[in-house]
Amino acid sequence: MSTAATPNESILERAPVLARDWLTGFLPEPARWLANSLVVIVAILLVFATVFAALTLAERKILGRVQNRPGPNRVGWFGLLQPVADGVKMLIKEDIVPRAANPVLHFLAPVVLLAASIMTFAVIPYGRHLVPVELDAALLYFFAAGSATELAVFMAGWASHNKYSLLAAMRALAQLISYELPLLLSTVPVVLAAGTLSATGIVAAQSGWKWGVVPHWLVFTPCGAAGFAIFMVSALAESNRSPFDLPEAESELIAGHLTEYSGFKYALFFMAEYFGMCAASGMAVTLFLGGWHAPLPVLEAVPSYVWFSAKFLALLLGFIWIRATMPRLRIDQLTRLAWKFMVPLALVNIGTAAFWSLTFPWAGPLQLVRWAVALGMAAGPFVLLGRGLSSGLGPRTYRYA
Amino acid sequence: MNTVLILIALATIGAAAAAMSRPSLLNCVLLLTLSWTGIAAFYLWAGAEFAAFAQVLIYVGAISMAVMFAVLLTRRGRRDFPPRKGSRSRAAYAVLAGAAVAGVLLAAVARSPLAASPAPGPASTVRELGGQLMGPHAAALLVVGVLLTVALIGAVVLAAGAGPEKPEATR
Amino acid sequence: MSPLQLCLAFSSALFAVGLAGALARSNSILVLLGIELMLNAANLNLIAFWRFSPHGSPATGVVFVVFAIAVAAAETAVGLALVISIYRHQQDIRLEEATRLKG
Amino acid sequence: MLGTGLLQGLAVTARNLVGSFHDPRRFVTTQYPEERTALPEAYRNFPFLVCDGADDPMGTLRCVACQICEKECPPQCIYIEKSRDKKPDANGKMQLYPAVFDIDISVCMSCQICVEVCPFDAIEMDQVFELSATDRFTGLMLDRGALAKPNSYFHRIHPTQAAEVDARLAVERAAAERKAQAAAAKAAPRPAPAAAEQPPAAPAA
Repeated sequence: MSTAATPNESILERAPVLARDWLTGFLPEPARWLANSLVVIVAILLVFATVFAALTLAERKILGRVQNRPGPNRVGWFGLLQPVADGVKMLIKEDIVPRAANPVLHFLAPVVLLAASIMTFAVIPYGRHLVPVELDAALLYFFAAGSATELAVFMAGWASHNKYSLLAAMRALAQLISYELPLLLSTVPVVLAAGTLSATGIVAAQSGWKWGVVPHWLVFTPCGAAGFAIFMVSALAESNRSPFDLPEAESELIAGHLTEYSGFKYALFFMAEYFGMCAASGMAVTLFLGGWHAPLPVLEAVPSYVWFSAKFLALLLGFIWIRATMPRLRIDQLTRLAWKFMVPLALVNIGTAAFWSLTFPWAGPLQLVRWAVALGMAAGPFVLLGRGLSSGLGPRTYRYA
Repeated sequence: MNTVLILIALATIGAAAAAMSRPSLLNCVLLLTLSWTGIAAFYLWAGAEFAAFAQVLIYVGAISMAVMFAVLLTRRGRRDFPPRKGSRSRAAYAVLAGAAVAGVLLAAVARSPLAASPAPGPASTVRELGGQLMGPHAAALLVVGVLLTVALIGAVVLAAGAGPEKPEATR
Repeated sequence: MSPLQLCLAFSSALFAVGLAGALARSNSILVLLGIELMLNAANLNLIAFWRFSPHGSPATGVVFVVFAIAVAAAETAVGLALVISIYRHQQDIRLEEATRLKG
Repeated sequence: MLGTGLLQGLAVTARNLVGSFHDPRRFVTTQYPEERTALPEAYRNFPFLVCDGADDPMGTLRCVACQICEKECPPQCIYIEKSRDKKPDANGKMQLYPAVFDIDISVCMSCQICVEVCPFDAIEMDQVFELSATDRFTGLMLDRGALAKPNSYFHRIHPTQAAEVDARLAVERAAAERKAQAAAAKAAPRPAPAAAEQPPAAPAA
C-alpha cells in the first residue's frame, strides 16, 4: 500500500487508504501490518463476492434481454435479490458425495480451485494506492496461481470416480493447457514495452497522453492491440467461458468434471469460474487498458479506482456479450484454433513488439512507415492464418437418408 | 526465522516420503505436487520470488499435468499387479540406502564450518535477473531454448509413435 | 544449527527421500519422479547458497535454478514419452518387465 | 476474413439488446399472472352447465337430467341423479332437473360430445384453465354448484356459438308458445259456454 500522496490528489483518491489507517491505526507495529493485510483481504473478498453476485444476475438479465425476454424479475425489485435466492438454494441443497469417490480429493478440488483463483486477485492494482501486494514478478505470480487451477480441475475429474467426468476433465485440461500458451505469450509485448514484470510498473509505463488526447495505453499500439485480442480470447478459454465452455456443456458429458458435485461445492466451482473471469479481465485492464489511468487528462480528478472499475465492468460485459452471441466450439476446433492460430499469432506478435520498440526513435514521416509496417506485421498473419484455419471446410452438404 | 524454514522442510519431506510410499499411483503424483509447492514455498522464504513462481508455474502447472496424463495413459486396467515377491525386501534395502546417503550428507553438513552470514540476503530483482540472463548467460539461454524445443518435439514424436503395430495391443 | 545448515539438511533429506523412492518403486513413472525430486533437492541447495552467500552477488543462484527447472522439464517430457512408448510395446511399465531391447 | 461472422453476430445481439427496451417486437414476454393474453374464441377446456337466470342458477338450469350425455361420454366422467319432483322449464313445460350433476374433470378429455348430443343445449364448453387442486379425488370433482354458469357468461366466452344457440331456442320457444296458444284457443271455445265450472287447461306462458 504505497501511501505517497501526489500534490493535487482529491481526498476521494486516498479515502480507502485513510479508512484502513483509521481502522488499524491504534495497533502496535507487528500487529498493525497483520491487521492491514487482513483488512485488504476482507475488502477484496467482499468486493469480489458482490461482483460475483451481481455478475450472475447481470448475465442472466442481459442474456434474457438479448433473447427478447426479461430475465429474472420475480425475486426482489427487478430481480435484484435473485443471487441471494440462488445462494440460499445452493446452501440448502443436499451435498451428495458418490460412495466410490475419494472423499478427500472430492472435497479438496473446489477448495484448491477457489483458493487459486482468489490468489490471483492479490497482484492486480485496483487504484493508485490500492495495490494489495506489490510483487516484483507480479505477472509471473498471476500466471503461476492461474495454472494451479488446472490441478484442481483434474482432481475434480479424478475424484468423482466417474468415467465421464474423468474424460471431461482430460478434455478440459487439454483446453486449459493449450490456451495457457497464447495467454502467456500475449503478455510478452506488454513486458517488453513496460520493461518490468511488476503490475504497478506496467501501469506506470502506460501513464501520460500523446497530443494531450490519446492515452499511452498499450491497446493503442499495433502489437498491444493484437496482444489484447489474443489475451482476451485465451482468457475466455482459460475461464471456460462462452465459446469455449465445452467442459461443462450440458449437451456434452452431462456437466463435465462437475457431474458428481451438488449443493455448495457446485456453487464453489461456479464462483471460481466467475472469479477466474474477473481476474482475467482485471489483468487485461492492467496490462492493455492502462490500469487505473484516466482516459483524458481533464478527467484526472476522478478517483483512479473508478476508472479501473469502469474498464473492468466494460470487459465483463464484453464477456457476457460474447456469451450471448457465440455458439460452442467442438474440442477439435478449439484445439486447432489454439495451436494453429493463436500460438503462431502470439509468436509473430512478439516480433512486431520487438520491431515496435526498436523503431521507437523514428520521427516525422518515419512514424507512418513504422505504424504501417507494425500494422502489416500484426494483420498479415491474422488474415493468412485465418484463411488457413477454415480452409477445406466448405459449406456443409447434407445427404438425407 | 528458522521456525518457518523447519515447517516448510517438514511439510515438503513429509509429502515427498508419503508420495513415494503410497500404493495408488495418482495419490503419489498429487502428494508430489504438494511437495513441489513446498519447495516453491522454500524459494519464497529464501527471497527468490522469480524462482518460486517459475517453480509453481512449471512444476505444479505443467509437469504434474504431463505426469498425470502419462499415468492415466499407462493404466493397465484394474488387474492389480501381483506384488513381486522381492518388493518388500527391495523397499527395505532402498530405504536403507537412502538413510545411509542421508547420514553421510547430514554428517558432512553438521561438521562443515559454514559461517552463514545472517545478513538479509541479496534482493533478486527481475531486472537484475534479466540482465544476468541476457548478459553473461545469453548463450546458455539460447542453448536451453534449443534444448527445450528439440526435447519436446522428440517427446511428441516418441509418444505419438506410429500407432499400435501389434493388433492385440488394441484390445 | 545456522539457517544455512538447516537448508542443507533439508535438501539432503529431500535428496535421500528421492533416492529411496527411485530405488524402491517398481513403476517406472515413479522412478522418474524420484529422480525429479533429487533434481529439485539440488536446486534447493543452489538457492540456499545464493541466499546465504557472504557477498551480495548478482542473481547467479536464481539463474542456475531457472535453467535447472527448464532442463528438468525437458527431461521429464522425454522420460514420459519413453515410458509411453515402452507401454505401447508391452502394455506394462514395471521396470522388471522392460528387459527386452528388441523393437 | 476470419472474425467478420463474429462481428455481425455481435451486432445482431447488440441491436436486440437495445431494441428490447423500446421496440415491442423485440420484447415478447407477457408477465402471466399480471398480464394475460386473450384466449382464442374457439378455445375449450371442460364443460359447464348453462342456466338462464344468473340470480337463481339452480332454479333456472336448462338441464332436464335426460342422461344422454352421461351415456354418450366416452370416459364416463359425468354422473347424474334425477330429481323426485318437477319444475317448469323455460317453455313452461314441467321437467325434471338434476339433483346431482358431477363431472370429474381429471377424467374428462374435452371431446365436446356431451355438448353435441345435448338436446336442450344445457351443457357447453368452458374456457377456465386454472383448475389445479391440492387433492386428486375430491378437488377435481366439480359438482352442480361449481358447474352452473349463467347464459350471459356463455355469451362472453363463445359469442357466436351462444348467439346461434339463443336464436334456435327462441324459435323453439316461439313454436311452443304458438302451440300452447293454439291448444288454449281450441280448448277455450268448446267450454266457452261452460266456462264457469272449468278453468282453461294450460295457462298461457
